[in-house]
This record gives sequence, C-alpha cells and structure tokens, in this order.
Amino acid sequence: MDLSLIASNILNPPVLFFFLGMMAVLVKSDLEIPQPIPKFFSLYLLFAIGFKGGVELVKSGIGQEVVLTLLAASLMACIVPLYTFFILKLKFDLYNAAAIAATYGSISAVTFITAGSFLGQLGISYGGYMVAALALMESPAIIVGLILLKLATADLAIVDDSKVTQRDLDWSEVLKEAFLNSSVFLLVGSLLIGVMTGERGWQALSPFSQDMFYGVLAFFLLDMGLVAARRLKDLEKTGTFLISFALLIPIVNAAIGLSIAKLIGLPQGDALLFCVLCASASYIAVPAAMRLTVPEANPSLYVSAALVITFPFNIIVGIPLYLYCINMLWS
Amino acid sequence: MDLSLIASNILNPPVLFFFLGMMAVLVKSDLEIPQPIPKFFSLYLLFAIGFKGGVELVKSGIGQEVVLTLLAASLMACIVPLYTFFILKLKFDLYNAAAIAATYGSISAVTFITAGSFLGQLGISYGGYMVAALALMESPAIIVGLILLKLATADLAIVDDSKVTQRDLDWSEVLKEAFLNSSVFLLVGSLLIGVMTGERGWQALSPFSQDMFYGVLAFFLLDMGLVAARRLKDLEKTGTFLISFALLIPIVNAAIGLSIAKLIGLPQGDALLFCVLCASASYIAVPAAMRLTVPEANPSLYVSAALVITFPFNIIVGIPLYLYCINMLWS
Amino acid sequence: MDLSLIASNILNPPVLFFFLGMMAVLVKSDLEIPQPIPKFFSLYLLFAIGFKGGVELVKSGIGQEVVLTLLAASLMACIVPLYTFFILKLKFDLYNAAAIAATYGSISAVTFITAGSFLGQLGISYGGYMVAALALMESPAIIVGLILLKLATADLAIVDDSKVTQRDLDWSEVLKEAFLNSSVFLLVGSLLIGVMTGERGWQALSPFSQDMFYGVLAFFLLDMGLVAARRLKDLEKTGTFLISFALLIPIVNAAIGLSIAKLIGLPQGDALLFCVLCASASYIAVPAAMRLTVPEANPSLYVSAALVITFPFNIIVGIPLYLYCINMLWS
Amino acid sequence: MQPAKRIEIIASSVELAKILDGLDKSGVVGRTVISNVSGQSSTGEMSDELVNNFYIIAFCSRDRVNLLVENIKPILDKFGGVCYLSDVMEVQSINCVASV
Amino acid sequence: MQPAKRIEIIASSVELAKILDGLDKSGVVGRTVISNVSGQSSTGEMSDELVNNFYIIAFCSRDRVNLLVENIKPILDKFGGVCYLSDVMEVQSINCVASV
Amino acid sequence: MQPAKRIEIIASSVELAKILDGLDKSGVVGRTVISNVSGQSSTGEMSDELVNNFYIIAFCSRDRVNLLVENIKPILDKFGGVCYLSDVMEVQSINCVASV
Ligand SMILES: Nc1ncnc2c1ncn2[C@@H]1O[C@H](COP(=O)(O)O)[C@@H](O)[C@H]1O
Ligand SMILES: Nc1ncnc2c1ncn2[C@@H]1O[C@H](COP(=O)(O)O)[C@@H](O)[C@H]1O
Ligand SMILES: Nc1ncnc2c1ncn2[C@@H]1O[C@H](COP(=O)(O)O)[C@@H](O)[C@H]1O
Ligand code: NA
Ligand code: NA
Ligand code: NA
Repeated sequence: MDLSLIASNILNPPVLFFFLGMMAVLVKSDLEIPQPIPKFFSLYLLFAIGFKGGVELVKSGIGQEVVLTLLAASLMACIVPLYTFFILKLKFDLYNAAAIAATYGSISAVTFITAGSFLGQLGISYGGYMVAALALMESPAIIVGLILLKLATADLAIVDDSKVTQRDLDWSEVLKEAFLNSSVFLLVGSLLIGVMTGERGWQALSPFSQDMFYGVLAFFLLDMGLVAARRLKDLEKTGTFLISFALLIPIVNAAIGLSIAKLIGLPQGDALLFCVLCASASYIAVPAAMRLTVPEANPSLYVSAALVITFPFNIIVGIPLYLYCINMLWS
Repeated sequence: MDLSLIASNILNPPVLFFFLGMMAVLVKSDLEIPQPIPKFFSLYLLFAIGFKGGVELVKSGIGQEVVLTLLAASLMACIVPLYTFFILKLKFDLYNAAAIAATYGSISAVTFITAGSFLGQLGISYGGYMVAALALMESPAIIVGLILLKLATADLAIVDDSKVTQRDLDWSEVLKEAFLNSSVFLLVGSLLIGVMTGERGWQALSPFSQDMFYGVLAFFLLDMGLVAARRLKDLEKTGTFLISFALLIPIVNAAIGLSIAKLIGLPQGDALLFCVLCASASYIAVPAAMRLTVPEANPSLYVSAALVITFPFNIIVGIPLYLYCINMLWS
Repeated sequence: MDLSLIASNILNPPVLFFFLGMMAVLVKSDLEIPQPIPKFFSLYLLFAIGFKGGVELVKSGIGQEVVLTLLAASLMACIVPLYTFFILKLKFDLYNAAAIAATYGSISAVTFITAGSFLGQLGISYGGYMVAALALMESPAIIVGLILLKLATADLAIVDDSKVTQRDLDWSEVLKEAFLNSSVFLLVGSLLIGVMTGERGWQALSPFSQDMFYGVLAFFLLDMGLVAARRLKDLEKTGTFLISFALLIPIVNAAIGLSIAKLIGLPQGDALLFCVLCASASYIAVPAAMRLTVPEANPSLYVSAALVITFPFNIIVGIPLYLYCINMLWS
Repeated sequence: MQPAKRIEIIASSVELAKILDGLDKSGVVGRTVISNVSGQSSTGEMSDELVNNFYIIAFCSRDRVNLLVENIKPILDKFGGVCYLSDVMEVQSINCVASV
Repeated sequence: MQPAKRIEIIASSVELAKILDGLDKSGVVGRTVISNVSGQSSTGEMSDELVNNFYIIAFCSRDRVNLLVENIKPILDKFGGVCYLSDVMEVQSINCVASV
Repeated sequence: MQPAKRIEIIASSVELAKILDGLDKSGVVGRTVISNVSGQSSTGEMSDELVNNFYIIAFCSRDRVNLLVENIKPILDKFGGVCYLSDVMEVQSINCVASV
C-alpha cells in the first residue's frame, strides 16, 4: 500500500519532471529554463492556489474546524523554530542556528502545491482554508528566529562584550519583510479576491488558474530539479549533522502535525496538507529575509538543507508516506 | 443601478488585481512581475483581441453601421487632440500641450479590453469591428499633435526667432512610428489573420487566445497597478490643472462619444466600447512616439496623467458609469 | 488539389503569423517578442510534442513499422550529411562544407511541429513514434560531419602540413553536445514521462500541453518570422550556390524520404512527417554545436541557409507539396 | 569632455533597496540598474539561483565619490557585495554637469 | 595588448535605433547591447517602467573616438541619455585590431 | 581603497562554460555574468538571435591578470569573442582582498 502510494506519487508528471531536471544537471545537459519564466511561474502558482482557496473558503464558510486549524498552524510556526533552534545550537553558532531554525519553521508553498495536486490525482478533496494556513505559516518563524537570536546574543554580550556586535534590528523592516514579502502578499491577496468574486470569478478565471495549473507545476518542478541538483555539491560543505537534521526533522514535524490533525479531527486531505506544511522548509522567503537580518549566517547552509534535501525528500517520499500514515490512522 | 454596476465592475477579478497591485506598492511589498512577462502579456492581449475581432468581423460582415463607426472613430481621434490642445495651451508650453493632447486623442487598448471583459461578464456582446475602431484610433492623434505643434511653433518663430529651434520633422519616421508601432501592427495583423482563417482558425486558437484571456488580463492589470502606483508620487509635480484635466476630459470625451453612438444607432455593447475609446488616453504608444518627436515635452506629465489618473478612473469608475448612462438613454 | 492544400496550409494561423513576423521586419515595425519568451516557447513545444508522443507510443505499442521507421530515420540522418558534404565541397572549404552538411543532416523540430499541426487541421493522425524519430534524427549528423571533417583535414595535413591546424577534438564533449543538448534532452525526457504516466498523466497535463499548443506555435512562428526576416540581408553574402542548395536539397531529401516511407508502408500522416524530417535543416542545435566544434566555419552561412531559405520554404510550400505527392502515390 | 567617476556595485538583489538609499543619500541620482545578473564569489557563500544579484553603474562627479563610499561601504561590509571605482571622461550627461 | 577605448552609452530604448546608426556612421561596428536596463537621472524626467533603457558598450581604437563623439553627442543632446569614455587595454579582439 | 583590475569578456553563450573554466583555472573566483546580451562585430559573423552572447565582469588583483590572459586568450582566439582590461580602485570586496 505504501509502495503503491509512493509509486503513484512518483508517476505524477510534476514529480517526474523534477527528476528530469535533476538528471539534466547530473548528465551535464545544458537544459535551462531561462529567468524570469520560473519566477513568473512561482507567482502564477501562488496566485492560482490563493484564488482557488478563496473561492472554496466562501463555499465552505468558516467553521470551528477552520479556526482550530489556523490556530494550530500559527502554533506550529512558532514551536518548530523554537525547538529546532536548541537542537541546532549543539553544532552551529547562534546565527546559523537561528537562520536554519527559521527556515524549518516556515513552509514551502511548492511542496504544499505538489501535495495538493497529488490529492487531486487521487480524487481526495481539501478545504480552501488550508491555503490560509499556508499563508499564516510562512512568516512567524522569521520573527521567532530573530527574537531567539536577540535573546541569545544579549546573553552572550554580557559574557563577552567584544565578540558580538550590537544588533539594532530595524523591527519595522523585519515585520515588513515577514508579512509583506511578495509570496505572502500575492497569496493572501489572491485568496481575498477569490473570496470577493466567488463562483462568478472562478468561472472566468479557472481556464487560466485551474486548467493550466498542473502543466505549470510540471514545468516549475523541472526548474526546481535543475536548481536543486546544481546545489548538490554544496552538501559536502554542509556536513552530516545538517543532512541528518534535514531528513529527520521533516518526519518529526509531520508526526507532530499528524497528531494535531487527528486531535482537531481534520479530514484526510486537510490532514495531509497540514503535515506537509509542518514538514516543509522555506527556501525562498525565509532565506531572502535571513540574508538581510542575519547576514552573519551562511546562506549555503540554510538554503541547501531546505532545497537540496528536505524539499526533494518531501516531494518524493514524504508526501505519500504521510498520506499512508494518515490512511492507517484515520480508518 | 449605477452603484450595482460599479460594484459588479469592481468585483471583476481583473479590476481587483489592479487594486492589489496598487496596494502592494502602497504597503511597500516587494511584489513585482518581472519583465518581459508584462510586455509579453500586452502582446498577447493585442493578439487575442485582434484575432477575435477579425473572426467576428467575418461573421457579421461590413454593414453601414460598421462604416459609420469607423468614420466616427477617425473623426474623434482628430478632434480630441485639436480641442484639448487649446485647453492645454492655457497652462502649458506648446511642446507639453501638444504631447498631452496627442496622448488624450489616442486610446488605451487595456481600458478597451477591460471594458470588453466587463461586457462579457454581463453577457452583453459587441461587434468585432470595434477592434478595427480601436486600431484606427491609436495613431491619428500623433500626427494631429505634431501638425499643431508645427503650426504653433511656426507662428512663434515669426514673433520671436531665437526662442524656438527650427523643427525639421522627419515625417516618414513620424508616420512609421504612428502606423507601424508594434501595438497597431500586431492588432491589425491579428485581425487580418482572424478574417482570413475565420471559424476554423478560431477553433484551433481559441483555447489559447480566448480561454486564457481573462486570466492574463488579471495578471496584466496586477502589473499595471504596480506601475501606476509607483508613479503616484509624480502627481505632486503634475499640478492640479493637469489632474483635473485628466479626470474631466475622459467624461467630456465619453459624452461626445455617447452622443455619436446614439446618433449612429450603435447597440449598447458597441456604444460602451466607443465611449471607452474616446475617454481613454494612451500611455504606451503615444508616449514612445512623443519622446522621439517632441523631446522637449516632459514625459512625466503626459505619462502620469494618462496612467495614474485617467487609466484607473476609467477602469474603476468610468466603464460602469458610461454603461449606466447608455442603459438610461438606450432604453 | 495541390493549390488547395497550399492554400489550406497558408491559411493556417501559425503560418500566417510567420508571414506577419516577416512583414513586421520588412515594413520596419518595432514589433519584437522579448527574450526569453521565444526561448521558453521552444522548450514548451518540445515538452508538449515529446509528452504527447510518449502517451501515444504507449497506446500504439512498438510494432515492426515503428522499428523500421526508426532505423530509416537513423539511416537518413547519416546519409544526408555524407552526400551533401561532397556536393558542398565543390564550392566551400572543408569547414563550411562539413558544417552545412551537418545542418542539413539534422532536423528542425519546429518544421515537424508545424507539419503535425497541419495534419491535425486536416484530421489526419500520426503515430507517437514519429516523435522518437524526430529525436533520433537531431544528432547523428553532428557526428558524421565531424568525422568527415577529421578525415578530410587528415588528408590535407599530408598534402600541406602548414595550412591546417591540428584538430584534437574532444570527443566526449562532441558526443555530449550532440546527445545531451537541451532540445534532445527535453524531447526525450518528456517522451519518457509520457510513456510512464500514460493516459492519466495526459488528462492532467493536456489542458496545458495540448490546448495551448496551437496558440503557442502561432506566437513562436511570429517570432521565427521576425528572426528569419532580420537575416534576409545575409543572403547577399550567401551566394546563389548555397541558395539553390537550400531550395533543392529539401526536395531531394523529401523525395528520398517519400520513397523510404512508401517502402516501409507508412500511413500518410507518418509519411509526411518522415519527409519533413528529411527535408528540414537544423538552425538551433547544430549551429550551436558547430560554433564550438568547427569554429572555422562561418555561422552566417549555415544558419542563414537553414533559417532564411529552407525553413520558410518547408513551412510554406514544402509541407503541402510533400503531402500532395503522398496523396497521389498512396491512393 | 570632463573627468568623472564610474562607480560599479554588485550585490544580492535583497540589498538593492538599501544600496539605492545609500546612493540617494550621497546625492548620486543618475544611475543604471541591471537586474538578474548571476555571480560567484570566493566567500564560499555562492550566489543564489533563487535570489539574483544586481549590477549598478553610476557615473558621477569626482567630488561626490568620498561621500558615496562612506554611505555604501558599511552596507556591503555587513551584507556582502562588491564596489569598484574608476576614471571616465564624460562625453554627455546633463545630470552630471549639473551636479558638479 | 594594446590601448583602446571603452565607450558606454545609456539612453531610452526608443532612441536605440538612432544611436546604433550613429555608431555605424562612426565605423564602430563592434558593440554589445544590454536591453531592459532600468535607470534614473536628475532631470526630473525619470525613466519609464513602460519604456526601458538600453546600455551599450563598445570597445574601439582610440582614434575613432572623436568621430563617434561628433555623431553621438547631438542625439543625446536632443533626446537625453549619457555617454562616457574610458581607457582599456585590449587583450583580444580581432575586430578592433583590424580597425586600428 | 587599493588598485585592482577589471576584466571584461564578451562572447557567444556557447562558449560560456569554457570561459568560466578558464577563469577558475586562473583563480578568478569573483565574477558576474550578464546573459542574453546581444551584439555585433566586424568579422562578418554577426551575432545570432538564436544563440546570444554573455558579458562577464570580473574584478581581481593586478597580479592575477597575466595568468588569466594566458588562459583566456586561446579560447577567444579559437572561438571568437573579446576581452579588455582596465584599472579600477577597489572600495569593497572581501574576496579580492583575500586573494591579494
Ligand atoms: N571580484 C568580483 N568581480 C565581479 N563580481 C564579483 C566579484 N566578487 C563578487 N562579485 C559579485 O558580487 C556578488 C556578491 O558577492 P559576495 O557578497 O562576496 O557573495 C557575487 O555573486 C558576484 O556576482
Ligand atoms: N550619471 C548616470 N550614471 C549612470 N546612468 C545614468 C546616469 N545618468 C543617466 N543615466 C541613465 O540614462 C538614462 C537616461 O537619462 P536621461 O536622459 O538623463 O533621463 C537614465 O534613465 C539612466 O538609466
Ligand atoms: N569592439 C567590441 N565592443 C564591444 N563588444 C564587442 C566588440 N567586438 C565584439 N563584441 C561582442 O562580442 C561578440 C562576439 O564577437 P565576435 O567573436 O568577434 O563575433 C559580439 O557579438 C559582440 O557582442
Ligand atoms: Na515547516
Ligand atoms: Na481618447
Ligand atoms: Na534533414
């Protein structure tokens, strides 16, 4: 059963195109999706998923389940960076620990979207409010990471004044970067537009936002495969600790997510997406924020872990694995 | 009734995405549609509207109504720059007056397209020949503006020889810029291809040219919102005279257009599009031509007025307002 | 009959958009499809044709006809550069002769795709394995050309040692360039994914890969028209020999292809595509390889001949002409 | 023709806003930005495919340079990126003349 | 290696054809054009998001420069844009050697 | 601030990998690549609309230049393309300092 789920996930065209992209780099083909096409496709995917979520949110309304899920999502976005920070501190300095923790506290929209399309292929539906959860979980980790860093370096500053440079974070800028970055903004904006225009807007936009979705996702994952594979060589510098972290933490987080989903009583589709949100790590929004707010941290650590290990792991093994566990526990 | 039309226009996804774009700039989000995606989308929209117009022109044939409309369109494209030039001369020098007049004599294809999609949502049809009117009205204003400038500066040259540099316009270049600029060329070309391939071409191309249309328009207006809002600060330099001009002249022109449409006896859909053509101003083709032919004029004046005031005004208020008036007068 | 086929080919929107692009350059319009849109479209077309080929290959299975066709395709890809090399040597030096021969031994995917869409319009089907033939015929000519060059310059080196620089070809690089260049890689990769995901993948991807196909092709040919026409002036330097070569060799190759197709007993659709593969010349993959492996050859010769003469000839006259002959001989 | 300076700055696109601010503060209003530039440096922190670099060229009068360096250097020190100066002759620039 | 000149021109894309003409007339055949560059200048006439700038780099022999300046300056005077010259050493360029 | 060199290389994109190799071999790790640049040269072999050019800028310490020229020149000799050197002052670059 597990194997058949993995197989039907891997035989998903988008996942296969991800492999094709990795393969292209490995055999040194000169295949390349020229920028800004992939950039635009990522905007398109956010737009499409947000809009669809909004339209469906109107249909389903906001019940108790929705409120509970959103609360749980916010909670997870705060807890994950907290506990991982202390694990990461064992091996990394404060800056890198904070940056990696923030990365894993946040989410990967593409992983979410791939899980959604996997559900679609299996004919399992999910609630539009999960898109709101996606939006909610993108940013808090950035704030939590920075607070942790602030506290930790304040401690340090007392111990040894010279080593640590005084950080005067521009909080308004941090908050702006966290909540108004283009991903969150477009996702939430499209969701609201979906809510406002409802079924009528859907009919006009869906040939573009729905029918193209799967194909664009395939092309986008082709590019992600290229990007991830080009970074494979970074893994040497990353070290086994971070590699193990990047493989195990998703499973731990998915397990926590699964427990919460069971507790709230989410249906299977929503439960999978919730697990995937918990298990995924950000490789776009958070890294961009970290470069500005924690320039001392090494981007090749936090980007590589999230992009080269956690992302492919979730895409290929994680999604069907989590669904398998859900199928077992829910039935 | 008016309010409900405005509401149903504003609840149009494309218009909402225009707002979203403006909002992104106002809250300083880093949302951006990377070039050349918006450039390509504008080509796509011209291609799609031209092709559709051509196919429908074949179906409907060319009757008296068509000929009258095209004549009226050409007339308006000549009259508007004429009368506005004299109004603008009250406050601006000859160069700027001519450039702004030409801008308002020409049209905005995106406004036309938005009006068309608004009609589509209301289930009101319009004739394919309106696309021909669109193409016809793009360029004459450039010529009229330059002739006016030539006459006016010739007058001046007699009065005070030193102030005005002798203009030796390269007319062949002006005509080329006016009639062969990429917008007009692609629009007319696609229209002709629509005429030539008719229903059979339509069946092959419409999944691309028709089904995607609404979504591409939404994305394009998102970008237009970004572009317009980034220029909001230009309004300070623009002055109240030009701001009032940019708000009132569209209404005046729409009223003239409406009278003509009533006179010719256009059906409601066509009448709205005709009004919108009269009321809109160019912020792409004419500015590009003016930069080359009247470099003395200040682009931030003519672009800002057309793009930051007239365009949003028409998109948001104008289109439903004009339709409201038409509904009143036609019934 | 011939004329009606030519007419129905020319009244194909994609072919008309090719004309429109050429026209834009001739009347000096500033129409331009900004990069990387055309680059992306070419990737899209390869992806779509490959995927479709794969899906259909699964349906039809691999019979004797398939194997024979693929063998014949490989054969033609080796024979054409061989015989044309000796013709070309009459007028060109070894380097240019080898480069042009390789260009004509390889194929133009866009010509193939245009022929496919022409068949689609006429309601004639073709086998998915023809896409495999397309992939098979892209690269061998590169190798054959280089071997010929190696042999020929070795001869020369004996005669006159000083004139020819010792060529130490990096064969691994040549083979990589030949078989892993992005076109071949994406085409074969998409074909394999089509084979693996079959009907289910088709249902998910076809709104993107199938419904958009025709429109993207039209836009892409618009750009090809622009590109080809901008190079028209190169024809002066090309000389009448190469111009005649570029017009006659496609017909000769198509005739050979036709005979083989008749011999194997291909159905009409497949026969047309086979002829078109034989008749077409590469203006992307092979030129890129030639720049690196035979830098002594003049790109404006081999690119112009393939792009400015052979490509339009096939698109406009060749495709319907070959089909006319096939219709005559098959019935 | 008169002497002027060319300032070239390359850094990650996430820093663009800060650098433009620095230019504004130094009164360097004339400038050109090339986006989506890719790069590599020896810091081991190779450039991101997901976050691109930008390349700014600004020509300005020689006496503005010191102020600019003061304003830009701390940003690059903190966030990374490079900045180089060189000498040019100004053929045409209304702006730069105005600012001399 | 031999001395040469680098010419840099930045202006609005609507002027590109004119500038290229100017280069042709001056015999500067070797050149590279970067399109879709964005910019800002002090003229108050800020650059257009709808009409982008271009950036041309041309390396040429030093004796061609005067003719070029003569041909290009009037265009920039009229339509705007900037042009700067600087000194470079030519490592490799068949074209430029040929034109010396 | 200390003196450094700017190396500029323009060639067809099909040669990019070779040139980057040459830079690597010469220890020039800091560099920026602008892709999709179009161009023209006097060789009669005009640039391709289908195969674009690239433009590389690399700033490096002056003593690296000779090695680089040795490694790059043969590639350009064979496949075409241009390379120019000029003097710059380094305001900021951790990389380049490190390599001095
Ligand atoms: N020596 C150099 N020459 C040219 N570009 C450089 C150089 N060093 C760094 N860069 C560019 O600046 C970016 C940021 O550098 P860094 O902050 O050192 O990671 C790199 O990705 C390159 O694009
Ligand atoms: N001092 C400068 N340094 C670099 N680029 C400039 C400078 N001045 C102007 N530019 C560029 O040239 C374009 C046209 O300038 P202008 O004609 O003055 O509006 C601007 O949009 C900038 O991209
Ligand atoms: N003198 C030059 N100045 C600037 N760019 C040049 C020059 N010569 C050649 N190039 C660029 O280098 C590319 C390749 O030149 P080539 O190898 O001579 O065909 C051209 O397409 C131009 O983009
Ligand atoms: Na997470
Ligand atoms: Na108007
Ligand atoms: Na062939």
